[in-house]
Amino acid sequence: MAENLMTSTAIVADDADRIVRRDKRRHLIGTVLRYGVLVLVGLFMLYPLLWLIGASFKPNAEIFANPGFIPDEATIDGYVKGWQTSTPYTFTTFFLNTFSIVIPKIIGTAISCTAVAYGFARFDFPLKKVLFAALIATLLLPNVVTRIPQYLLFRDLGWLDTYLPLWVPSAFAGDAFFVFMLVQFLRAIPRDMEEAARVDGANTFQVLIFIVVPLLMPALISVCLFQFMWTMNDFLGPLIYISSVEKFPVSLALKLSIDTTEAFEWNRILAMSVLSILPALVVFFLAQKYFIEGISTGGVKG
Amino acid sequence: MARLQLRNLQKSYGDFKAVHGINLEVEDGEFMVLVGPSGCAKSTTLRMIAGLERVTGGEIRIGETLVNDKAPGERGIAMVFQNYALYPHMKVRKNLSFGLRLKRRPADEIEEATRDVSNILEIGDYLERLPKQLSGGQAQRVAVGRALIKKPQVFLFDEPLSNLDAKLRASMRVRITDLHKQLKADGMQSTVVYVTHDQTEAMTMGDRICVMKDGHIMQVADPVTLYNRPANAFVAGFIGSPEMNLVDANLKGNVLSIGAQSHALSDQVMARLDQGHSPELILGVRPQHFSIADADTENTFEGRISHVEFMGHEVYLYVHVEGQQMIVVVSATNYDRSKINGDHVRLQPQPAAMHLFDRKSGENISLGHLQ
Amino acid sequence: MARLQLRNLQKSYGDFKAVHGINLEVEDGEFMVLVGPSGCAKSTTLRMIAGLERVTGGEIRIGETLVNDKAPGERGIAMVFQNYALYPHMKVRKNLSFGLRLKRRPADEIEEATRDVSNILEIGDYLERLPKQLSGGQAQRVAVGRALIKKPQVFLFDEPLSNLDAKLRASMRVRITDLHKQLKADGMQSTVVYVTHDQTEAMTMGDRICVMKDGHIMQVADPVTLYNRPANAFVAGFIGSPEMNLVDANLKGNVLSIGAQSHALSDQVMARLDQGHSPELILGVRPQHFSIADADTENTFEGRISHVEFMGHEVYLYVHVEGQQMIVVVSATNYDRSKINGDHVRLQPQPAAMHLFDRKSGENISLGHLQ
Amino acid sequence: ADLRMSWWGGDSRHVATQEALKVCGEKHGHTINAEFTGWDGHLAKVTTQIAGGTEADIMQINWPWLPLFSVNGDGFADLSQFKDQIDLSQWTDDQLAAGSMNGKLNGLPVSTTGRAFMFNKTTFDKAGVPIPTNWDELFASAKALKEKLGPEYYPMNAVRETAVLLISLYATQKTGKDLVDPETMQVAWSEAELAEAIDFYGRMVEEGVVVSQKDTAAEGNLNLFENPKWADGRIAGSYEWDSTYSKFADPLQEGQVLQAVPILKGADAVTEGVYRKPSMVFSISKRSKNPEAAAQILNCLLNEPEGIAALGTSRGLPASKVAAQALVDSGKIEPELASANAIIMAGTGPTVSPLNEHPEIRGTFTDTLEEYAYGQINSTEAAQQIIEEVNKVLAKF
Amino acid sequence: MSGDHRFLGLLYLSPYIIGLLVFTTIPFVASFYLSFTDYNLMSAPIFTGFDNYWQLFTNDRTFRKSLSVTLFYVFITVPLELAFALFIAVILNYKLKFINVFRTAYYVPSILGGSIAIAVMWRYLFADVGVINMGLTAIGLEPVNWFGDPTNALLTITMLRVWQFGSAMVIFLAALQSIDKSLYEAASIDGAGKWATFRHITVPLITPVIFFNLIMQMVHAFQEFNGPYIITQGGPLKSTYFLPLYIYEEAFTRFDMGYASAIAWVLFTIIMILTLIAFWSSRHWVYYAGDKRS
Ligand SMILES: Nc1ncnc2c1ncn2[C@@H]1O[C@H](COP(=O)(O)OP(=O)(O)OP(=O)(O)O)[C@@H](O)[C@H]1O
Ligand SMILES: Nc1ncnc2c1ncn2[C@@H]1O[C@H](COP(=O)(O)OP(=O)(O)OP(=O)(O)O)[C@@H](O)[C@H]1O
Ligand SMILES: [Mg+2]
Ligand SMILES: [Mg+2]
Repeated sequence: MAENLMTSTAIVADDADRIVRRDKRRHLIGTVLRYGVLVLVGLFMLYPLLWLIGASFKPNAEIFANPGFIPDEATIDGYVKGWQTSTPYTFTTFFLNTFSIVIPKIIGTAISCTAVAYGFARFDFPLKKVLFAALIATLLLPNVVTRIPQYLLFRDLGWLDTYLPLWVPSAFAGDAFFVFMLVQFLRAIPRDMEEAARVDGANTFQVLIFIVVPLLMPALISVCLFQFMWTMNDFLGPLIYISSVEKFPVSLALKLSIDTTEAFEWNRILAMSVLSILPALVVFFLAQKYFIEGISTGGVKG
Repeated sequence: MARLQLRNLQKSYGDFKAVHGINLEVEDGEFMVLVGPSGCAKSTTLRMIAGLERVTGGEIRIGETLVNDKAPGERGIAMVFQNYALYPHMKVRKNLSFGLRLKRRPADEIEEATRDVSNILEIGDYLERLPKQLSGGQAQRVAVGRALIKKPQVFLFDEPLSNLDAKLRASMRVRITDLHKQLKADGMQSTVVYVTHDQTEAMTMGDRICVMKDGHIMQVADPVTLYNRPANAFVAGFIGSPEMNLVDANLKGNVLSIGAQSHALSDQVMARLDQGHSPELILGVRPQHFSIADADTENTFEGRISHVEFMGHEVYLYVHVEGQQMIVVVSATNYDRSKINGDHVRLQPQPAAMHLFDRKSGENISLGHLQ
Repeated sequence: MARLQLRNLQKSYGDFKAVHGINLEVEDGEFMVLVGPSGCAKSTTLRMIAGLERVTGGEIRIGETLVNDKAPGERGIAMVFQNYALYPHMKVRKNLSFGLRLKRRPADEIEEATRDVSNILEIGDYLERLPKQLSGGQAQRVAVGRALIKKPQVFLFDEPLSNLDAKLRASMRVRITDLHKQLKADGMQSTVVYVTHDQTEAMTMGDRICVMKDGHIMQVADPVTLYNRPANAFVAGFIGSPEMNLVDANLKGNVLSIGAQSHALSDQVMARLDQGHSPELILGVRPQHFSIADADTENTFEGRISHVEFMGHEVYLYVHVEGQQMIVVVSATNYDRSKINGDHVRLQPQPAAMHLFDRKSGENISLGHLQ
Repeated sequence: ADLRMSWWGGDSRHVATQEALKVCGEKHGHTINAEFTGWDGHLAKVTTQIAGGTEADIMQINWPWLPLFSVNGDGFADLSQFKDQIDLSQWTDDQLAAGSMNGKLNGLPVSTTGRAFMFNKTTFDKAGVPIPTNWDELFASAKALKEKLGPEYYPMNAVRETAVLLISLYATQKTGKDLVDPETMQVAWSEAELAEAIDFYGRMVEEGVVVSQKDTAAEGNLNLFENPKWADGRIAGSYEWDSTYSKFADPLQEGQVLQAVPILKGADAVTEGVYRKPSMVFSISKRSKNPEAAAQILNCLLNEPEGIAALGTSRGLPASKVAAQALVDSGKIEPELASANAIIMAGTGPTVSPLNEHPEIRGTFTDTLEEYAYGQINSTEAAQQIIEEVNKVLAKF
Repeated sequence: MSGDHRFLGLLYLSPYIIGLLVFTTIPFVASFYLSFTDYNLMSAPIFTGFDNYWQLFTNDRTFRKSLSVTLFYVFITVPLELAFALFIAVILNYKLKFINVFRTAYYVPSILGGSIAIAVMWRYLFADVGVINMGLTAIGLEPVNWFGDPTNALLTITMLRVWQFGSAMVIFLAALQSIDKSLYEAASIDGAGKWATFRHITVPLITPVIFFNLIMQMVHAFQEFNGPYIITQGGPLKSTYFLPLYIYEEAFTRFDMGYASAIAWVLFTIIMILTLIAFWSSRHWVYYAGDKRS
């Protein structure tokens, strides 16, 4: 009897072992598969960046002759010369210029869009539907055709050749995209916490600052991220509104040398492209941890 | 200064009428308990008082001020939510002190208040945790703490203790009433509206109890009155544990018949009866007000035991009488263990504790004119 | 086939050890209740059984299978969550039937099961509502329904009734035990692990009760044993309502002294005492096991009433004895209304119901060798 | 006075022009704010500025833009009014006519450019084939290259614009006329003539002289100078602006030589049909507050030694006689560029109308040609369609 | 919130309302007016009534071709991109080692934006002897003429768009963060596998954001300019000549701003109608946890 029991326990233990091992194996296979797919697709995603970086170290003649990543004879010429530019200014100036557009723009966007989205998502008021429709409508018209009237408007405001046209409209929640995005996120967050804060004596503004903003953080971070990236890349806006070379942002300075009707120095341009992408990459890399640590609105566990 | 008045208060969700014009006055410093079955609109009423739910009709006054259109923060209230609603991104300490910080109280006052409250609620160890790192009961206590810390004019509690264990619940119960009394003694006449579905809480904490059903108020009275003189069958059945036995009965003269069994009412009972009542009644007797009688006793009900629950010092007998179930509580020491499932017993009600209700309206017709 | 075994089960959150290697066997078809104060790791234990929390150490077996690494859905369990965790975007009907639909059961079977469950839980009227349109109690019932509908091998309940009103809670209590019995009768030996902090639930529902404290198991026993023969002061204090009075006492010979008062223990009590116990003890007497004695009775404790709670058919007296508080329950009918706050009373404990615990270890030293 | 000047270009042009503005500004006592960008978007920028009345005083304007901005000649200041400031005698009448709209001198040609044939000498040498001097030799060389070196070798390249210009070249050589007849404002070629030219292009594709449109597209519409096939000599020739010689010569692999040759033609050609035009003009805004000052600066840039020296060849070989002479004298001109330019300047042919490069006309031409190349229509239909559409546009002028 | 003043919401909207009045309305109305004029940018616009629209609908082959390829493009790109972005976002939401690196890597294509590198790259990838075709040949398939064939060229542009799924992905990632973890627990106990959880819990709970991405991707696809502009220039045979390209060329190379405005307003109307349909349908499939209880 006792013997029986022993063996059966042994069998059970054996079983357990096997199951544990099987589960471990499955786990391993799953992990390998996951990483495999991630790396493979990731390479496809990264190919252009890698090529770009590689090419920026190639001498001009090699850039198009050799589609590989690794330069045959690496040179940092592109960076050195590119940084100097053909203007009296170096890229330092252009980067500083870019930041003096990006920073007010991001701050303005974050503040105004959050407030407006909060207004749309949490309040009832007259004309709400009309205003929301107007918001969406501004997204839908191709801006090619509003460019000239807008230019005339800013001309009359005396804002030409300043950075104002580039960021002031954003500071007035001009980027409907972001407002709409935050509205959608906000509507997905339950109101309980806000109600508790109201009872705690917070007015709607305090609720916004202390409750809504923290809960909205992952979305807000993406808004800032997008605004950063898109402003860094924006070429047409500065092209039209900024005439003085000393006020050029990086995006414009980058294309300064590209005259397709003439020969130009590819490696300088590529080198500067790499540098212009760098801030965006770094910012994204740093910001995305907030997506992991993002505050779950799930609240309390049981 | 913190009398709370509800006048013809109404609330509809679309077509669904959740609150049907209720009237309630809570005196300054009074501890009012709202009880009622699930879904009877206790929370809805409380949320309207808090200003979280728009009023469909009627008035809410705190002090003498009409607050219908005031923001929650301006009503001088604090509230404990049924589902906690802790701020998920703040540590417990910040959750507690948020209200005070909004009022820009000095740091040391906040510090002290936080310490006091966390001592009272035994959450001092969790001050640096996030809500998601708390157990259900711990979270609930933090929610209570968040209200206590503010010492408001009117406290609103929505089942604040439902997730605490018995021991803690008992001590919290005493603490909340003590706190209330202390505030009262300090001249800060804090009014309390307390929603619960717990008998014990309702009976022990409330100065008065408001029993609700389907968005109507059934009775408002102090605990003793409510227990001894329920205004209708609903209240009678709702208050008391185990619940009062309510069985259909017919009255002819002084003979009360339940199914095939009949029972002569004593003169004492007959004297209490309203005039002109219908013969179709409901008899109500609390489980504690039966005694188990010998086979030859008169005026008893005979039934069969279907289920026995052992409750420590008491035993609950579930007895089938003429197809209707009654519960009888007997002391464990008196309990004759030979009485088990299937046995027949005779139940003798105490005449003084018999209630009779009109079967249609549910009105209690046996209150007499004593009051 | 659904015996549940926990072997040296452990759980740490970072440095914080929530569960300290517990061992527990729940027999096939058994109804096991976990009780304990808030934060004692009841939920954590349950969540490990469910597979929602990774085990830090030890084993969980369901049937004979080691399930440590199995997905929750593969363990043959169903669970009711403390905070409901209803799917907010699904109507009640879909919430209920989600598990069955995942298993691709035929539509009419799902339809029928939903109807059955919603009848049992009285939620038929809300089938087309979203969770946020439900009251707290309604939501809780849906959560229970979602588990019931699956008829799993092991049911896990995390305080499923804590948000229900007394009446509904009582009927749900009976329904869940009935359901359990019925399943058992049908040969589907459903094992249940039920977390609660409600005395009544624990005592009436559990085949056995497991009392926990700070991640340790204090005692596992059936309700009667637990009530009558608590293994230690913690269990004694935890089980029973109002809680057992536990007062510090010293024993010299057969003379028990509490502060300045002394009390000679009867031989019957002395006979039960373990050998070689320390003189520093805790005396435990349940509130129901006192009687109020006349002034000239011997071997009583004298004290002053500090607070009186009227509880319907019972009255709770809070009595200060030598600076320690005791609660005494007297029947409302026996209660002499002249005894009010400030009055002095003499309390006489029933010798058979006296417990003595070691003050250091908390062990019950008065169990004798009867068992 | 305070002036502004805007232009597009690459690095060397930016450096040179800024320097020139500095010296000229100092010389005449003006300060000139330089506003320059790359090529991309410059048209949109200038357009917006002109629409908003905020354009610079001096503008570098692409020659084909003249009819866009100034149909009636009143889009820019009429430079003939500034005879006192500008020495117009440095340009030929032809050149001035090319810078005029509706008889008003809207822009001063900065340089003259034209399409020239360039061949990769190395490839031809490797195959032992002589560099072609007429169409027949070109066709013959295609066969020879493929035989000697492999089927992926082509002696010529023709996509989009280049294809259009090759067809135009053939038609002009055949008829002696430019696409636009300035008298009637109609297409000068008959349908048959144009169809024949298109067929000529068709034959080039068929016989492997040039890569077909579809195959070029398949390669990803690479610019020729980005194309590895050009870099390693598999495409061994093209028909490009003389001024872009370096752009095409630079990417070639070490040791390969690119050589510009006189314009190819057929036996029955009535003219060389050189496609020659001002590459760009300098214009003065009609809204300029100081047009005289602007004119002084213009003259300095184009005709005065300081400006000439500073600008050098950053905009190709100057059209201004004195400038051209000065640069030749100072030996600043690269020999290859000089020889390519010499071929263009020596070439004969009818005057080229700026309307050739009117976006709608060029667009119609390329689109129709694409349909032809994809076999959707035949050469007659294509010719018919082109003439019809182009006439429609010409009717507006 | 209830109890607050009726106009309080407008206070929060005030920046937007000011911006709308000052910066948006005028250009908007102006472009609408211009669509009824003949405006060559140099001289004042001349009012011509419905001429532009008449011309557009009766007599413009290019418009018809352009409209049809645009619609085709939108209808294949949007679902593809959304599905891809969501799929990757879910994978990248796992707590894996180095996940930061992967997230960044997957976002890279979006950072590159309209940069020249993209044009160059894309040509390398899809060229007749490019990486993709090499891959196809390696697994024994025929190489494809990606840019030369009209249909394929459209697909290639589509792939370029889908490849830049980063911004949609980031938005999905942010949304995934806000899902209550206990719902996943409940689902796992209900026996839901990965797919069922995704299908029945994840997707419904992020419908507000799916909806948002749907609208935005649709709008963006309708306004696609960069891809065809830098890679195919609208060709071959106008197979990638989307309306925005047409509008741009009308406005800035043919200088017919009136006509460009008319096309833009037609495009606007089309997107508007589709957006309205989407909003209307959203009532049936989008779940907002934060909306009022009724
Ligand atoms: N948004 C809503 N839409 C429709 N009905 C609702 C809504 N909110 C609540 N109800 C209904 O109103 C009634 C009252 O709900 P309430 O939450 O006040 O009940 P309660 O008394 O607090 O119940 P419990 O004790 O279960 O918490 C219930 O029937 C509930 O279903
Ligand atoms: N994620 C976590 N991180 C740190 N500590 C935790 C975490 N989750 C739970 N705890 C702690 O573990 C202990 C056990 O928690 P558990 O939720 O199991 O308690 P419980 O017995 O269910 O209590 P209650 O009756 O209040 O629900 C508590 O002290 C709790 O604070
Ligand atoms: Mg409620
Ligand atoms: Mg718990």
